[in-house]
Amino acid sequence: QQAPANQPVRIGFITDMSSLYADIDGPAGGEMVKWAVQDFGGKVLNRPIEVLTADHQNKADVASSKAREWIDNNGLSMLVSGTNSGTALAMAKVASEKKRPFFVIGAGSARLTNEDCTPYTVHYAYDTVALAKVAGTALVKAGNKRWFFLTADYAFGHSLEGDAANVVKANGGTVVGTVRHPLNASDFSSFLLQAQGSKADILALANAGGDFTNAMRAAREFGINKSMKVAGLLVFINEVHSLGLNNTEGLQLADSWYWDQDEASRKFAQRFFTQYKRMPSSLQAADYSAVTTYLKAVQAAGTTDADKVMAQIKKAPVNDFYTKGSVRADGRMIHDMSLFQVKGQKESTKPWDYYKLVTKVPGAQAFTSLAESKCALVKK
Amino acid sequence: MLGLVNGAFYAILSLGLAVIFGLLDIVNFAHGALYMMGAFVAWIALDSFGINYWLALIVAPLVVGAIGVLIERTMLRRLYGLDPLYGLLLTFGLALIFEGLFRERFGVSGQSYPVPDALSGATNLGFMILPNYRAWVVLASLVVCLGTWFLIERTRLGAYLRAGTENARLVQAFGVNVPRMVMLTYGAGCALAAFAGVLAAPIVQVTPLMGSNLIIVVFAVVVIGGMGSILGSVITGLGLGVVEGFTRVFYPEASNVVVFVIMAIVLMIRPAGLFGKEA
Amino acid sequence: MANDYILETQGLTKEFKGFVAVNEVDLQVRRGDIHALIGPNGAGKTTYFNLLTKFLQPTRGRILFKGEDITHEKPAQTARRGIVRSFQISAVFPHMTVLENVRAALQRGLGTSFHFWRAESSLHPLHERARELLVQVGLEDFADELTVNLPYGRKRALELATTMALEPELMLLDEPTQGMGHEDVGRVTQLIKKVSAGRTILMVEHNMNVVSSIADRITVLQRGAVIADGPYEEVSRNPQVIEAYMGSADTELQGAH
Amino acid sequence: MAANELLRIDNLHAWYGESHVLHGVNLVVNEGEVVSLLGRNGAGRTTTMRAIVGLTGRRTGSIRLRGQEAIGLPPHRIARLGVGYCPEERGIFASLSAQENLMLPPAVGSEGMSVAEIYEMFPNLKERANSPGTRLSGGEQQMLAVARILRTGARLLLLDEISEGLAPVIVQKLAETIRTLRAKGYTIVLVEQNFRFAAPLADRFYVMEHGRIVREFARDELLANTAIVHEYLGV
Amino acid sequence: MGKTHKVFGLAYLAVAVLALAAPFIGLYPIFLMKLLCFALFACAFNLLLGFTGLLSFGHAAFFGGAAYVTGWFIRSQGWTPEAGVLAGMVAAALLGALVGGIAIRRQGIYFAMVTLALAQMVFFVCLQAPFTGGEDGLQGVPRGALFGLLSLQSDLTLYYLVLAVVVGCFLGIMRIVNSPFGQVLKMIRENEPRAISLGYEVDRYKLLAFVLSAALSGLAGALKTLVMGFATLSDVHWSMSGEVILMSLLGGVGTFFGPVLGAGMVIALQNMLADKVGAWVTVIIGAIFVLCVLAFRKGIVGEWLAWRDRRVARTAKTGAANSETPGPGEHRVGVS
Ligand SMILES: Nc1ncnc2c1ncn2[C@@H]1O[C@H](COP(=O)(O)OP(=O)(O)OP(=O)(O)O)[C@@H](O)[C@H]1O
Ligand SMILES: Nc1ncnc2c1ncn2[C@@H]1O[C@H](COP(=O)(O)OP(=O)(O)OP(=O)(O)O)[C@@H](O)[C@H]1O
Ligand SMILES: [Mg+2]
Ligand SMILES: [Mg+2]
Repeated sequence: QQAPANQPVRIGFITDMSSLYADIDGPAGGEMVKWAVQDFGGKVLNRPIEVLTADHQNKADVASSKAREWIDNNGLSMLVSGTNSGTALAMAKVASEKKRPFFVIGAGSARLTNEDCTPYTVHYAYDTVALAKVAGTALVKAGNKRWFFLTADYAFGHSLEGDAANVVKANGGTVVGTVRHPLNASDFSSFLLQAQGSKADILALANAGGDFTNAMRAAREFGINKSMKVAGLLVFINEVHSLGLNNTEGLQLADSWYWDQDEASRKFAQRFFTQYKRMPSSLQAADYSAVTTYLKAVQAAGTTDADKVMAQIKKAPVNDFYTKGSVRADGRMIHDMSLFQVKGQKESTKPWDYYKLVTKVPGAQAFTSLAESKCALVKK
Repeated sequence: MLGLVNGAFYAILSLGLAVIFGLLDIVNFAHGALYMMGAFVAWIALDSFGINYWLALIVAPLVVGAIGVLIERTMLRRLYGLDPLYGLLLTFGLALIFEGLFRERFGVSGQSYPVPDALSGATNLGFMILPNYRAWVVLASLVVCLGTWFLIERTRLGAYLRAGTENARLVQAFGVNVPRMVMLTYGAGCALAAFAGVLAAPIVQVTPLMGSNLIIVVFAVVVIGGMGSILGSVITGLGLGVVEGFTRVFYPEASNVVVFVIMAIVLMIRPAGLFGKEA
Repeated sequence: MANDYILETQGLTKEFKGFVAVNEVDLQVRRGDIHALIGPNGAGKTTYFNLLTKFLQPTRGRILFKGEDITHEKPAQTARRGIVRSFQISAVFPHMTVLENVRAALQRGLGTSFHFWRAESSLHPLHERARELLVQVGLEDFADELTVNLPYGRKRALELATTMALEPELMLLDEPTQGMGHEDVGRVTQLIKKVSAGRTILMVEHNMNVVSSIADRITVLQRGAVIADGPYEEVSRNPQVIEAYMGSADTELQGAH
Repeated sequence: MAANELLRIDNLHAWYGESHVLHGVNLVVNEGEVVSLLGRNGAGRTTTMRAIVGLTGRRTGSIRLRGQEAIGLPPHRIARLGVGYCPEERGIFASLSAQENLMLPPAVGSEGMSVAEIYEMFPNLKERANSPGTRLSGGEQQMLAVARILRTGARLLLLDEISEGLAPVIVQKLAETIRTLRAKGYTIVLVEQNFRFAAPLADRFYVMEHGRIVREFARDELLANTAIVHEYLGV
Repeated sequence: MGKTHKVFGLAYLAVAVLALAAPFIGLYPIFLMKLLCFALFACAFNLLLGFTGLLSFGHAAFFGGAAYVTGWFIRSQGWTPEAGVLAGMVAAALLGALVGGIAIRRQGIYFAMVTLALAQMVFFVCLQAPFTGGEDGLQGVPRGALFGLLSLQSDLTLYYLVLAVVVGCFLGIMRIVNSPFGQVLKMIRENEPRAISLGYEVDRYKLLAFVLSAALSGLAGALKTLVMGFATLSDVHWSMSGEVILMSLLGGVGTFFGPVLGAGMVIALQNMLADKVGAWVTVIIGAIFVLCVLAFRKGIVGEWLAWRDRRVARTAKTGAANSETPGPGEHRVGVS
């Protein structure tokens, strides 16, 4: 893969642009990749940078064939994966086979840096284990000992629930009940009545997307958010926005980034807002950050050669508006995570003023430790 | 009891499907999308024009009904006399289009529609808390279902419609303006879907996907009830809602498939569905 | 004794929600006969046929075919036993050629109908027989025509050819000449006569010319019950039959068809 | 003559899909007349009737009902000009009871027969009134199909093979009915395979062959035309 | 008809040469394999819709079900690829017997909806069953070596293997349609009561057709797992059933080559739309559906055949060409 000096450096971004996850990442995520390139000067090592984007429509086969095609036919240098773990895992396979740095942003499956880790994968923003751990640790420490889980009944929900429950127990809390609901259950009332009877401190929602929003609404309708705190284990700001503060007030959630967390973030967010009339999600911020990180590494390594760039990425710490952290040997990027609480209508003073920080959890505690990792790369 | 609310939605939606199928021989795959549009119209009406819930309950079915009329006039009309499967495929395509357009315009996380003031709050029934709004949903849907049933089974219009299903040309040759009747019927079926959508808006998040998540279950309901049987779809809708509600309490893992299991069993015992006429 | 009768029903009854369409019918069809079943509209003739071919389940009674009780068999089973009917309303495979229509009936005899790995040409040996049958009903010139394009009368003839292809021992014909022009009626009547050689035919027919010219025996049904049974001359003079079916003026009846 | 011309067809062509079935039919039916269309199977008689009520595919030419051009009208408008059509295949609706079938066609004229009269004429129908339409016997369905349009008050009746499948007694009754209708001033176009049924009823005959009218004669010319009838009908 | 026969022979020859040479003219082996798998899937589906007259709205269950079974056997049980693929196919056939057994009792639209609902059940099972990996999918299925001997690691080797299997199946389907069994299917499609009265137990024929179609769909899914290395939920999702309908419809229901063409177009379109239009994909796919149903009911191949028939009819002046014959297939060419 000795690219001629004038060949552009091509960066590919594949995500769900049209379906379930199009809001939290989607086309705007692709735009962030382009911004990152622009802000970097549009060039690296004196070669122009090109961005390719594609919509995998949540189909793993589309994602992996697109990735393959780009790498083989377009000489792609690096690939960014947006949402959906199934597609990310499929692309990881391709990227490692073809030796291309592969940044995963939107997909949450911890398998990417455990069973299915590769030397070229960087899992950048978050994973579901971290979300569960952050929410679990922080909330139990704050005195919420009794937990009730409302879990989406499939692998994803189970692992969210399992990870959180482990943390809750490890920190001295108890799980007083669990109820599993099917995917796309539009009616949550019977589940919530069970939760209500449990007298728990925390109602933890181990689900995502439409299931989360509908559960949240029903929780409010049945007045559950008055008798217990509700914690969302995988929630993005777009969902809070669409539910509105009256439905979500008091909701506890973990995330890697919030637009209003500091000056640099606000600046980025403002720019996003002018274009999209909404605030960026943590994933969109991470898309920007990841590409910048990659470009810096290429610059520093003086080559696009994957192995050298990967070595550089794992060596140099990340420090930008998105986060401060570093990429570990298994590909996991370790950085601080935050627990937020959704503000009440009255507290919210400006558009999209939704979260207040409850606590920050240092990266070392938030993510699975290297010792626990199931990644073959770090197993001795 | 809780299942009744979902049952109420199943009932109205399957009723609309049954009306359209029973009378026009079209499996209206776009039904879920129309339901979704009903909810969105209500939301847009509130958000952009300040039209309140009660008015939306009338406006949205009208708007969506009009869209239905348009669909019938421009597209479905060309398919009469062909295999009804084409109607299914056409409406399937339409469903994709509608869903795509709304996704493009409103994103997937959707919007929330507030519960109308008059119906907010809840009544404590002693053994459980029943939000007032849910009680209203059940009531409203029952009234609508019974009204529709009466119209079709007990009036002359109904007879035209049923005859029109079998041999539209002949009924027309008797002097009935069948094309217009069919068009209005389709519109009415769509309006029913929209009505359900408005009813649902304050309960669930209004998202472009809300229809496609529901529609397959509703299909199963219609099959169990006996396709085209108006009464069958209403009773089965409510009944299944309750059964599903119970499964959620006692064996939640199965609540997703319980409807399909019931369907399989019913079909083995009564191939025409519970209320269907033997072919 | 029993072998004289190819078909026998004992107390055969069919009720529809309290309405008795076929009422305690004891009927015996002698082997080799052309046996006509007549009766006013709604007498239960088609229903009786439906019972024989298992399209309907009898409420009571027994059906014996060649002395064996077949009351509870499935439709396809009775067909394979050699009881085959033609429909009152024409039944053909519209988008197959005339020849293929006939072949469809012959094919079952080969026993290869589940053989999805065999070539279609394995059916070609049947063509010869199929053409013979078409010649018999006068359709030989239409062998390669698509069946939809045939006029009604010819479709009926085709249906007859298809039915004959099954080599039925007992053929049930429900109004075989309905909707045919006079020429066709004559031809089909002769045809029925011709194919009756070696088999038994039970037919429903309103055309008295046809009945009187070929039927060996006639049974008259009224309101589901047998009111007369015997040769044409005898039955046609039965006052009850005249009143219920043939109408007042016998001469005009002859003229009506 | 032109004054009481109820139906005039000029140069009527009709198609089913691609196949051209009628090749320029010309005929006239006067008010109060019974006209019979004769022809072999497939001659195009049914198609002529279907073309009149607008049930064929494409059609061209001219169909005038009481002087009004109907060729461009949709079927329901034609029916409302007072045309009642009894189709060859009967068109009984399975999902409607016999009674509902009977009551189905809307009135298009004011002098339709009453239900009581109809039940008197066809007692079977009364007995089976609540059965689903297609559960009636073949003959009962035929009666129902005829009865159905007698109720509507249509003054022009197009009857296609109505004696088909009926017991001789009923056929006689039908013949009487047609005479009565004629006496009441109805205009009837009769398509019959059963020439002996039509012969004594019709005032005039048209003979069709290959989608064209090839012959026309009045009842009193019948004897003189036996040869022709034989030739065209094989009677 | 001899001339058209020859034209078809030539066309098939051209396609065959193209297929053999494809990897060398810059086409992507993986993409081609995927295309072949879907072509097989569409043909299998069409066996049911086009040649039996049954619209199944649940074929994803067989495709995806087999994909998972194959993946699981190969990855977790260490089976060889051919054994894994066979297992997937058998599983699909059994599932087909089950679903078919229930659905066959109803006809037309009902049949479609029953299959849809039952397939939805399969989807939920796949979603919740532990071995499928839920929304992550069953990933990292190795290709292994055929019979433990011939390594399939090379895309090219696998390509020719898949090509051989798919072509074999294609010929198999042609044979099925033109077999005595196929004739019975045709009768059933044309006039079911009549077929019964001729002594055919139609339900058993339909069931066999259903099982054959399910098995071949399963084979397609199994091959896909082998090619791509994973099976995911989208393989069993009902939108996959919709896609295969679209393929058949677009190419031409009831023709042999139509579904192949349709599959090619849909897959190519998906791939193309992926980087061009973003959120508009569903809208475009939906619009194609609508367009097909309204304007190209016979599909591309079907319309072409109809056009050719019309032209032949016109030149022969037989006049009676019946344009409403649904999808006059090439299969009629060989008949007489
Ligand atoms: N499935 C059914 N349900 C209810 N009634 C039925 C059913 N089938 C037939 N009947 C009734 O049973 C009676 C006998 O019908 P059948 O069709 O046997 O008469 P038929 O003798 O064949 O008369 P035709 O000569 O008019 O054909 C009729 O009155 C009919 O209405
Ligand atoms: N729906 C149709 N599609 C195509 N061709 C048709 C259709 N109906 C009738 N035909 C053809 O049109 C011609 C005239 O048919 P028509 O039914 O008008 O004849 P008819 O004189 O009424 O004869 P019959 O005694 O058979 O009823 C026939 O050749 C027939 O095959
Ligand atoms: Mg009868
Ligand atoms: Mg006719």
